[in-house]
Amino acid sequence: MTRATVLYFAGLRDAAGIAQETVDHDGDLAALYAALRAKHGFAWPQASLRVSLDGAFARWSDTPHEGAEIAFIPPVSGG
Amino acid sequence: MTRATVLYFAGLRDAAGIAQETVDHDGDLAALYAALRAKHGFAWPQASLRVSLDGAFARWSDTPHEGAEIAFIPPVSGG
Amino acid sequence: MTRFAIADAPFEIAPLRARLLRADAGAYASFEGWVRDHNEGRAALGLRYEAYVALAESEGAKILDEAMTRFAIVDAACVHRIGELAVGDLAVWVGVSAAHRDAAFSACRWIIDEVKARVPIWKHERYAEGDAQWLHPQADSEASVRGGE
Amino acid sequence: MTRFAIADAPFEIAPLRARLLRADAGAYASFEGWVRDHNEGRAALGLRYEAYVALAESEGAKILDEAMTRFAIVDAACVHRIGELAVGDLAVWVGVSAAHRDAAFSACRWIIDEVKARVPIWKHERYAEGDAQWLHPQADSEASVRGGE
Repeated sequence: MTRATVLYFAGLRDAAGIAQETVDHDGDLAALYAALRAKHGFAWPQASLRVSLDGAFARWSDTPHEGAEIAFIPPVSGG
Repeated sequence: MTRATVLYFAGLRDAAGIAQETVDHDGDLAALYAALRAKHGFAWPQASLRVSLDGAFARWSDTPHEGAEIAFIPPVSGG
Repeated sequence: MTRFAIADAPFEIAPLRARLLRADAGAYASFEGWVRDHNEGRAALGLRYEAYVALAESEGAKILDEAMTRFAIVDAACVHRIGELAVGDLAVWVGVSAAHRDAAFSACRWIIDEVKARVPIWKHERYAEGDAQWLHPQADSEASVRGGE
Repeated sequence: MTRFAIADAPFEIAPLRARLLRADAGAYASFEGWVRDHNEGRAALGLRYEAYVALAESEGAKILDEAMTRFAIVDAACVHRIGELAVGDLAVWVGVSAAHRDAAFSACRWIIDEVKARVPIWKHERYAEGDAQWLHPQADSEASVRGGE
Protein backbone atom coordinates (compact mmCIF):
# COMPACT_ATOMS: atom_id res chain seq x y z
CA MET A 1 0.00 0.00 0.00
CA THR A 2 1.14 3.51 -0.85
CA ARG A 3 0.32 6.41 1.46
CA ALA A 4 -0.52 9.73 -0.17
CA THR A 5 -2.27 12.99 0.62
CA VAL A 6 -5.36 13.99 -1.37
CA LEU A 7 -6.40 17.66 -1.53
CA TYR A 8 -10.00 18.75 -2.22
CA PHE A 9 -11.00 22.13 -3.65
CA ALA A 10 -14.20 24.06 -4.25
CA GLY A 11 -17.22 21.86 -4.94
CA LEU A 12 -15.23 18.67 -4.33
CA ARG A 13 -14.21 19.90 -0.87
CA ASP A 14 -17.83 20.74 -0.06
CA ALA A 15 -18.90 17.25 -1.19
CA ALA A 16 -16.13 15.52 0.76
CA GLY A 17 -16.62 17.72 3.80
CA ILE A 18 -12.84 17.87 4.23
CA ALA A 19 -10.01 19.84 2.61
CA GLN A 20 -7.59 16.93 2.56
CA GLU A 21 -7.10 13.38 3.71
CA THR A 22 -4.44 10.72 3.87
CA VAL A 23 -5.12 7.62 1.79
CA ASP A 24 -3.52 4.19 1.53
CA HIS A 25 -4.02 2.82 -1.92
CA ASP A 26 -2.59 0.61 -4.63
CA GLY A 27 -3.13 1.36 -8.30
CA ASP A 28 -3.30 4.37 -10.51
CA LEU A 29 -4.98 7.75 -10.02
CA ALA A 30 -8.09 6.64 -11.91
CA ALA A 31 -8.60 3.78 -9.46
CA LEU A 32 -7.96 6.11 -6.54
CA TYR A 33 -10.60 8.55 -7.76
CA ALA A 34 -13.09 5.74 -8.28
CA ALA A 35 -12.55 4.61 -4.70
CA LEU A 36 -12.84 8.12 -3.25
CA ARG A 37 -15.84 8.89 -5.43
CA ALA A 38 -17.61 5.86 -3.99
CA LYS A 39 -16.57 6.82 -0.47
CA HIS A 40 -17.67 10.47 -0.63
CA GLY A 41 -20.42 10.28 -3.24
CA PHE A 42 -18.81 12.74 -5.68
CA ALA A 43 -21.15 13.60 -8.55
CA TRP A 44 -18.41 14.19 -11.11
CA PRO A 45 -17.36 11.38 -13.41
CA GLN A 46 -13.60 11.13 -13.85
CA ALA A 47 -13.90 12.59 -17.38
CA SER A 48 -15.08 15.93 -15.93
CA LEU A 49 -11.97 16.31 -13.79
CA ARG A 50 -8.25 16.71 -14.19
CA VAL A 51 -5.76 15.27 -11.74
CA SER A 52 -2.47 16.56 -10.37
CA LEU A 53 0.48 14.89 -8.71
CA ASP A 54 2.91 16.92 -6.59
CA GLY A 55 1.68 20.24 -7.97
CA ALA A 56 1.75 19.36 -11.68
CA PHE A 57 -1.02 18.05 -13.92
CA ALA A 58 -0.73 14.29 -14.27
CA ARG A 59 -2.29 11.41 -16.22
CA TRP A 60 -5.00 9.24 -14.73
CA SER A 61 -2.77 6.25 -15.50
CA ASP A 62 0.02 7.63 -13.31
CA THR A 63 0.63 5.78 -10.05
CA PRO A 64 1.33 7.88 -6.97
CA HIS A 65 4.54 7.32 -5.03
CA GLU A 66 4.78 7.20 -1.24
CA GLY A 67 4.14 10.67 0.19
CA ALA A 68 2.67 12.06 -3.03
CA GLU A 69 0.32 15.08 -3.00
CA ILE A 70 -2.69 14.42 -5.20
CA ALA A 71 -5.52 16.77 -6.20
CA PHE A 72 -8.62 16.17 -8.28
CA ILE A 73 -9.30 19.36 -10.19
CA PRO A 74 -12.97 20.25 -10.76
CA PRO A 75 -13.83 22.47 -13.75
CA VAL A 76 -12.16 25.82 -13.12
CA SER A 77 -13.86 29.22 -13.06
CA GLY A 78 -11.16 31.83 -12.72
CA GLY A 79 -11.10 35.07 -14.65
CA MET B 1 -15.86 84.30 -57.14
CA THR B 2 -16.11 82.74 -53.70
CA ARG B 3 -13.53 83.54 -51.04
CA ALA B 4 -12.48 80.71 -48.74
CA THR B 5 -9.64 79.73 -46.41
CA VAL B 6 -7.55 76.65 -47.19
CA LEU B 7 -5.59 74.93 -44.41
CA TYR B 8 -2.50 72.80 -45.07
CA PHE B 9 -1.21 70.10 -42.75
CA ALA B 10 1.88 67.91 -42.51
CA GLY B 11 3.48 67.09 -45.86
CA LEU B 12 1.04 69.33 -47.74
CA ARG B 13 2.04 72.29 -45.57
CA ASP B 14 5.72 71.57 -46.18
CA ALA B 15 5.10 71.43 -49.93
CA ALA B 16 3.02 74.63 -49.94
CA GLY B 17 5.42 76.41 -47.60
CA ILE B 18 2.42 77.94 -45.80
CA ALA B 19 -0.08 76.73 -43.19
CA GLN B 20 -3.07 78.44 -44.78
CA GLU B 21 -4.08 80.82 -47.51
CA THR B 22 -7.12 82.70 -48.74
CA VAL B 23 -8.38 81.69 -52.16
CA ASP B 24 -10.91 83.13 -54.58
CA HIS B 25 -12.38 80.37 -56.67
CA ASP B 26 -15.42 79.18 -58.54
CA GLY B 27 -16.29 75.53 -58.84
CA ASP B 28 -16.16 72.46 -56.62
CA LEU B 29 -13.49 71.23 -54.24
CA ALA B 30 -11.97 68.96 -56.89
CA ALA B 31 -11.40 71.92 -59.19
CA LEU B 32 -9.98 73.94 -56.30
CA TYR B 33 -7.48 71.18 -55.44
CA ALA B 34 -6.45 70.88 -59.09
CA ALA B 35 -5.73 74.62 -59.19
CA LEU B 36 -3.79 74.61 -55.92
CA ARG B 37 -1.91 71.45 -56.89
CA ALA B 38 -0.74 73.21 -60.06
CA LYS B 39 0.17 76.34 -58.11
CA HIS B 40 2.18 74.59 -55.33
CA GLY B 41 3.35 71.48 -57.15
CA PHE B 42 1.70 68.99 -54.76
CA ALA B 43 2.75 65.41 -55.51
CA TRP B 44 -0.51 63.81 -54.33
CA PRO B 45 -3.24 63.08 -56.83
CA GLN B 46 -6.70 63.94 -55.57
CA ALA B 47 -7.49 60.24 -55.09
CA SER B 48 -4.86 60.03 -52.34
CA LEU B 49 -6.47 62.78 -50.28
CA ARG B 50 -9.69 63.48 -48.44
CA VAL B 51 -11.21 66.91 -48.21
CA SER B 52 -13.04 68.74 -45.43
CA LEU B 53 -15.37 71.71 -45.36
CA ASP B 54 -15.90 73.67 -42.14
CA GLY B 55 -14.39 70.93 -39.97
CA ALA B 56 -16.33 67.98 -41.42
CA PHE B 57 -15.33 65.54 -44.15
CA ALA B 58 -16.87 66.60 -47.46
CA ARG B 59 -17.29 65.35 -51.03
CA TRP B 60 -15.02 66.54 -53.81
CA SER B 61 -18.15 67.57 -55.70
CA ASP B 62 -19.17 69.96 -52.89
CA THR B 63 -18.87 73.66 -53.65
CA PRO B 64 -17.51 75.90 -50.89
CA HIS B 65 -19.59 78.82 -49.68
CA GLU B 66 -18.25 82.31 -48.96
CA GLY B 67 -15.99 82.20 -45.89
CA ALA B 68 -15.67 78.40 -45.88
CA GLU B 69 -12.75 76.64 -44.16
CA ILE B 70 -11.32 73.97 -46.44
CA ALA B 71 -8.61 71.40 -45.74
CA PHE B 72 -7.04 68.78 -47.95
CA ILE B 73 -6.27 65.79 -45.76
CA PRO B 74 -3.13 63.82 -46.62
CA PRO B 75 -2.98 60.15 -45.58
CA VAL B 76 -3.10 60.10 -41.78
CA SER B 77 -0.56 58.45 -39.46
CA GLY B 78 -1.92 58.75 -35.95
CA GLY B 79 -1.78 55.92 -33.42
CA MET C 1 10.62 37.70 -11.76
CA THR C 2 7.68 35.53 -12.69
CA ARG C 3 5.16 36.60 -15.29
CA PHE C 4 2.20 35.02 -13.50
CA ALA C 5 1.19 35.55 -9.91
CA ILE C 6 -1.63 34.75 -7.51
CA ALA C 7 -2.49 37.70 -5.24
CA ASP C 8 -4.34 37.18 -1.96
CA ALA C 9 -4.94 40.93 -1.53
CA PRO C 10 -5.72 43.88 -3.84
CA PHE C 11 -2.81 44.78 -6.11
CA GLU C 12 -1.75 47.87 -8.07
CA ILE C 13 -1.70 47.67 -11.86
CA ALA C 14 0.63 50.64 -12.40
CA PRO C 15 3.91 48.99 -11.36
CA LEU C 16 3.02 45.81 -13.27
CA ARG C 17 2.34 47.84 -16.40
CA ALA C 18 5.55 49.86 -15.92
CA ARG C 19 7.61 46.66 -16.01
CA LEU C 20 6.27 45.95 -19.51
CA LEU C 21 7.25 49.34 -20.94
CA ARG C 22 10.23 49.03 -23.28
CA ALA C 23 11.82 51.34 -25.81
CA ASP C 24 11.31 48.72 -28.51
CA ALA C 25 7.62 48.20 -27.74
CA GLY C 26 5.13 50.42 -29.54
CA ALA C 27 1.98 48.65 -28.43
CA TYR C 28 0.47 47.60 -25.13
CA ALA C 29 -2.79 45.72 -24.69
CA SER C 30 -4.34 44.91 -21.35
CA PHE C 31 -7.35 43.12 -19.98
CA GLU C 32 -9.00 43.42 -16.58
CA GLY C 33 -11.74 41.28 -15.15
CA TRP C 34 -13.91 43.00 -12.56
CA VAL C 35 -16.54 41.54 -10.22
CA ARG C 36 -19.94 42.34 -11.70
CA ASP C 37 -23.16 43.02 -9.82
CA HIS C 38 -24.90 40.20 -11.67
CA ASN C 39 -24.15 36.84 -13.27
CA GLU C 40 -26.48 34.64 -15.27
CA GLY C 41 -29.28 37.08 -14.52
CA ARG C 42 -28.86 36.84 -10.74
CA ALA C 43 -27.94 39.82 -8.56
CA ALA C 44 -24.52 39.12 -7.03
CA LEU C 45 -23.11 40.61 -3.83
CA GLY C 46 -19.54 39.45 -4.30
CA LEU C 47 -17.48 36.35 -4.60
CA ARG C 48 -14.59 34.36 -3.31
CA TYR C 49 -11.84 32.93 -5.48
CA GLU C 50 -10.01 29.87 -4.27
CA ALA C 51 -6.93 28.41 -5.93
CA TYR C 52 -4.72 25.39 -5.67
CA VAL C 53 -1.93 27.93 -5.40
CA ALA C 54 1.13 25.80 -6.22
CA LEU C 55 -0.50 24.31 -9.32
CA ALA C 56 -2.07 27.65 -10.33
CA GLU C 57 1.31 29.35 -10.21
CA SER C 58 3.06 26.70 -12.27
CA GLU C 59 0.23 26.42 -14.81
CA GLY C 60 -0.04 30.21 -15.07
CA ALA C 61 3.70 30.50 -15.63
CA LYS C 62 3.43 27.88 -18.40
CA ILE C 63 0.73 29.90 -20.14
CA LEU C 64 2.82 33.06 -20.04
CA ASP C 65 5.92 31.21 -21.25
CA GLU C 66 3.89 29.72 -24.08
CA ALA C 67 2.54 33.17 -25.01
CA MET C 68 6.12 34.44 -25.29
CA THR C 69 6.86 31.78 -27.90
CA ARG C 70 3.51 31.87 -29.75
CA PHE C 71 3.31 35.62 -30.34
CA ALA C 72 5.75 38.33 -31.45
CA ILE C 73 5.58 40.11 -28.12
CA VAL C 74 8.13 41.90 -25.96
CA ASP C 75 6.76 40.92 -22.55
CA ALA C 76 3.58 39.82 -20.80
CA ALA C 77 2.26 39.39 -17.28
CA CYS C 78 -0.86 38.23 -15.47
CA VAL C 79 -2.05 38.46 -11.87
CA HIS C 80 -5.16 36.73 -10.51
CA ARG C 81 -6.79 37.56 -7.19
CA ILE C 82 -7.93 34.99 -4.66
CA GLY C 83 -9.94 35.54 -1.49
CA GLU C 84 -13.06 37.63 -0.87
CA LEU C 85 -13.94 40.20 -3.56
CA ALA C 86 -16.72 42.78 -3.65
CA VAL C 87 -18.57 44.12 -6.70
CA GLY C 88 -16.19 46.35 -8.68
CA ASP C 89 -13.03 44.69 -7.36
CA LEU C 90 -10.32 43.69 -9.78
CA ALA C 91 -10.24 39.90 -10.21
CA VAL C 92 -7.62 39.42 -12.92
CA TRP C 93 -5.24 41.57 -14.94
CA VAL C 94 -3.30 40.74 -18.13
CA GLY C 95 -0.80 43.08 -19.79
CA VAL C 96 1.17 42.54 -23.00
CA SER C 97 3.74 44.74 -24.74
CA ALA C 98 4.80 44.23 -28.35
CA ALA C 99 6.29 46.07 -31.31
CA HIS C 100 2.91 46.01 -33.07
CA ARG C 101 -0.70 45.96 -31.92
CA ASP C 102 -1.73 42.76 -33.70
CA ALA C 103 0.50 40.61 -31.52
CA ALA C 104 -0.32 42.60 -28.36
CA PHE C 105 -4.08 42.10 -28.79
CA SER C 106 -3.82 38.46 -29.87
CA ALA C 107 -1.54 37.47 -27.02
CA CYS C 108 -3.60 39.35 -24.42
CA ARG C 109 -6.77 37.60 -25.54
CA TRP C 110 -5.07 34.22 -25.70
CA ILE C 111 -3.63 34.56 -22.20
CA ILE C 112 -6.93 35.42 -20.52
CA ASP C 113 -8.68 32.61 -22.41
CA GLU C 114 -6.06 30.07 -21.34
CA VAL C 115 -6.03 31.30 -17.74
CA LYS C 116 -9.79 30.91 -17.55
CA ALA C 117 -9.62 27.45 -19.12
CA ARG C 118 -6.59 25.92 -17.42
CA VAL C 119 -5.57 27.56 -14.16
CA PRO C 120 -7.01 25.85 -11.04
CA ILE C 121 -8.97 28.77 -9.62
CA TRP C 122 -12.60 28.51 -8.60
CA LYS C 123 -15.24 31.17 -8.13
CA HIS C 124 -17.76 31.02 -5.30
CA GLU C 125 -20.56 33.51 -5.87
CA ARG C 126 -22.77 35.04 -3.21
CA TYR C 127 -26.20 36.21 -4.36
CA ALA C 128 -28.51 38.95 -3.17
CA GLU C 129 -31.10 36.27 -2.33
CA GLY C 130 -28.76 34.87 0.32
CA ASP C 131 -27.49 31.69 -1.30
CA ALA C 132 -24.07 30.99 -2.74
CA GLN C 133 -22.50 28.45 -5.07
CA TRP C 134 -19.31 27.26 -6.65
CA LEU C 135 -19.11 27.80 -10.40
CA HIS C 136 -17.83 24.75 -12.22
CA PRO C 137 -18.66 25.73 -15.79
CA GLN C 138 -17.93 22.86 -18.15
CA ALA C 139 -19.38 20.09 -16.03
CA ASP C 140 -22.37 21.97 -14.71
CA SER C 141 -25.17 19.90 -16.15
CA GLU C 142 -27.87 21.72 -14.19
CA ALA C 143 -27.15 25.14 -15.74
CA SER C 144 -26.08 26.37 -19.12
CA VAL C 145 -22.38 26.71 -19.68
CA ARG C 146 -21.16 29.94 -18.16
CA GLY C 147 -18.95 31.89 -20.50
CA GLY C 148 -18.83 35.29 -18.85
CA GLU C 149 -16.15 37.00 -16.84
CA MET D 1 -18.13 64.39 -21.32
CA THR D 2 -16.75 63.44 -24.72
CA ARG D 3 -15.39 59.96 -25.36
CA PHE D 4 -12.61 61.15 -27.67
CA ALA D 5 -10.08 63.85 -26.93
CA ILE D 6 -6.91 65.34 -28.37
CA ALA D 7 -4.30 66.09 -25.68
CA ASP D 8 -1.50 68.58 -26.28
CA ALA D 9 0.37 67.49 -23.12
CA PRO D 10 0.98 64.19 -21.29
CA PHE D 11 -2.18 62.79 -19.69
CA GLU D 12 -2.95 60.33 -16.90
CA ILE D 13 -4.66 57.05 -17.78
CA ALA D 14 -5.94 56.28 -14.26
CA PRO D 15 -8.82 58.82 -14.14
CA LEU D 16 -9.86 57.93 -17.71
CA ARG D 17 -9.96 54.24 -16.80
CA ALA D 18 -11.83 54.98 -13.57
CA ARG D 19 -14.64 56.63 -15.53
CA LEU D 20 -15.20 53.36 -17.41
CA LEU D 21 -15.55 51.24 -14.26
CA ARG D 22 -19.18 50.20 -13.72
CA ALA D 23 -20.87 47.68 -11.49
CA ASP D 24 -22.42 46.01 -14.54
CA ALA D 25 -19.11 45.73 -16.44
CA GLY D 26 -17.08 42.58 -15.88
CA ALA D 27 -14.47 43.18 -18.55
CA TYR D 28 -12.11 45.99 -19.48
CA ALA D 29 -9.74 46.01 -22.44
CA SER D 30 -7.28 48.75 -23.17
CA PHE D 31 -4.70 49.65 -25.77
CA GLU D 32 -1.77 52.02 -25.53
CA GLY D 33 0.51 53.17 -28.33
CA TRP D 34 3.98 54.20 -27.20
CA VAL D 35 6.75 55.93 -29.15
CA ARG D 36 9.27 53.29 -30.17
CA ASP D 37 13.03 53.70 -30.56
CA HIS D 38 12.83 52.46 -34.14
CA ASN D 39 10.47 52.41 -37.10
CA GLU D 40 10.90 50.67 -40.43
CA GLY D 41 14.37 49.62 -39.30
CA ARG D 42 15.56 53.16 -38.61
CA ALA D 43 16.63 54.39 -35.15
CA ALA D 44 14.14 57.05 -34.03
CA LEU D 45 14.76 59.82 -31.50
CA GLY D 46 11.18 60.95 -31.12
CA LEU D 47 8.32 62.39 -33.05
CA ARG D 48 5.78 65.10 -33.35
CA TYR D 49 2.08 64.56 -33.88
CA GLU D 50 0.09 67.25 -35.59
CA ALA D 51 -3.69 67.24 -35.92
CA TYR D 52 -6.41 69.20 -37.61
CA VAL D 53 -7.89 69.47 -34.14
CA ALA D 54 -11.50 70.42 -34.92
CA LEU D 55 -11.88 67.66 -37.49
CA ALA D 56 -9.93 65.15 -35.39
CA GLU D 57 -12.23 65.73 -32.44
CA SER D 58 -15.41 65.38 -34.45
CA GLU D 59 -14.18 62.33 -36.37
CA GLY D 60 -12.87 60.71 -33.17
CA ALA D 61 -16.22 61.30 -31.46
CA LYS D 62 -17.98 59.67 -34.42
CA ILE D 63 -15.76 56.58 -34.10
CA LEU D 64 -16.52 56.24 -30.41
CA ASP D 65 -20.26 56.77 -30.96
CA GLU D 66 -20.19 54.15 -33.69
CA ALA D 67 -18.35 51.72 -31.38
CA MET D 68 -21.11 52.14 -28.79
CA THR D 69 -23.69 50.99 -31.35
CA ARG D 70 -21.61 48.26 -33.04
CA PHE D 71 -20.51 46.40 -29.91
CA ALA D 72 -22.19 45.25 -26.70
CA ILE D 73 -20.08 47.53 -24.55
CA VAL D 74 -20.78 49.64 -21.47
CA ASP D 75 -18.49 52.56 -22.26
CA ALA D 76 -15.37 53.48 -24.22
CA ALA D 77 -12.90 56.33 -24.49
CA CYS D 78 -9.85 57.36 -26.48
CA VAL D 79 -7.25 60.09 -26.09
CA HIS D 80 -4.56 60.91 -28.66
CA ARG D 81 -1.50 63.05 -27.96
CA ILE D 82 -0.26 65.79 -30.26
CA GLY D 83 2.97 67.80 -30.01
CA GLU D 84 6.53 66.64 -29.35
CA LEU D 85 6.94 63.11 -27.95
CA ALA D 86 10.07 61.27 -26.85
CA VAL D 87 10.77 57.53 -27.05
CA GLY D 88 8.62 55.76 -24.45
CA ASP D 89 5.96 58.49 -24.33
CA LEU D 90 2.32 57.56 -24.54
CA ALA D 91 0.88 58.51 -27.93
CA VAL D 92 -2.63 57.08 -27.78
CA TRP D 93 -4.86 55.30 -25.27
CA VAL D 94 -8.10 53.37 -25.81
CA GLY D 95 -10.20 51.88 -23.00
CA VAL D 96 -13.41 49.84 -23.25
CA SER D 97 -15.63 48.35 -20.55
CA ALA D 98 -18.22 45.66 -21.25
CA ALA D 99 -20.16 42.90 -19.59
CA HIS D 100 -18.04 40.28 -21.39
CA ARG D 101 -14.51 40.19 -22.73
CA ASP D 102 -15.38 39.39 -26.35
CA ALA D 103 -17.03 42.76 -26.90
CA ALA D 104 -14.39 44.61 -24.88
CA PHE D 105 -11.52 43.22 -26.98
CA SER D 106 -13.34 43.59 -30.31
CA ALA D 107 -14.38 47.18 -29.67
CA CYS D 108 -10.96 48.20 -28.38
CA ARG D 109 -9.27 46.78 -31.47
CA TRP D 110 -11.83 48.34 -33.79
CA ILE D 111 -11.49 51.78 -32.21
CA ILE D 112 -7.70 51.95 -32.51
CA ASP D 113 -7.88 50.67 -36.10
CA GLU D 114 -10.46 53.32 -37.04
CA VAL D 115 -8.58 56.10 -35.26
CA LYS D 116 -5.41 55.21 -37.15
CA ALA D 117 -7.29 55.06 -40.45
CA ARG D 118 -9.63 58.05 -40.20
CA VAL D 119 -8.61 60.69 -37.68
CA PRO D 120 -6.59 63.58 -39.20
CA ILE D 121 -3.42 63.21 -37.15
CA TRP D 122 0.03 63.04 -38.73
CA LYS D 123 3.31 61.72 -37.38
CA HIS D 124 6.59 63.48 -38.03
CA GLU D 125 9.52 61.24 -37.11
CA ARG D 126 13.02 62.37 -36.18
CA TYR D 127 15.80 59.88 -36.80
CA ALA D 128 19.14 59.27 -35.12
CA GLU D 129 20.85 60.11 -38.41
CA GLY D 130 19.56 63.68 -38.18
CA ASP D 131 16.80 63.72 -40.78
CA ALA D 132 13.06 63.76 -40.24
CA GLN D 133 9.94 63.04 -42.27
CA TRP D 134 6.18 63.05 -42.28
CA LEU D 135 4.60 59.62 -42.42
CA HIS D 136 1.77 59.45 -44.94
CA PRO D 137 1.26 55.70 -45.09
CA GLN D 138 -1.26 54.79 -47.79
CA ALA D 139 0.00 57.14 -50.48
CA ASP D 140 3.68 56.67 -49.83
CA SER D 141 4.79 55.18 -53.11
CA GLU D 142 8.47 55.42 -52.29
CA ALA D 143 8.29 53.16 -49.24
CA SER D 144 6.36 50.10 -48.29
CA VAL D 145 3.09 50.68 -46.50
CA ARG D 146 3.72 51.36 -42.86
CA GLY D 147 1.55 49.26 -40.65
CA GLY D 148 3.17 49.75 -37.26
CA GLU D 149 2.21 51.83 -34.28
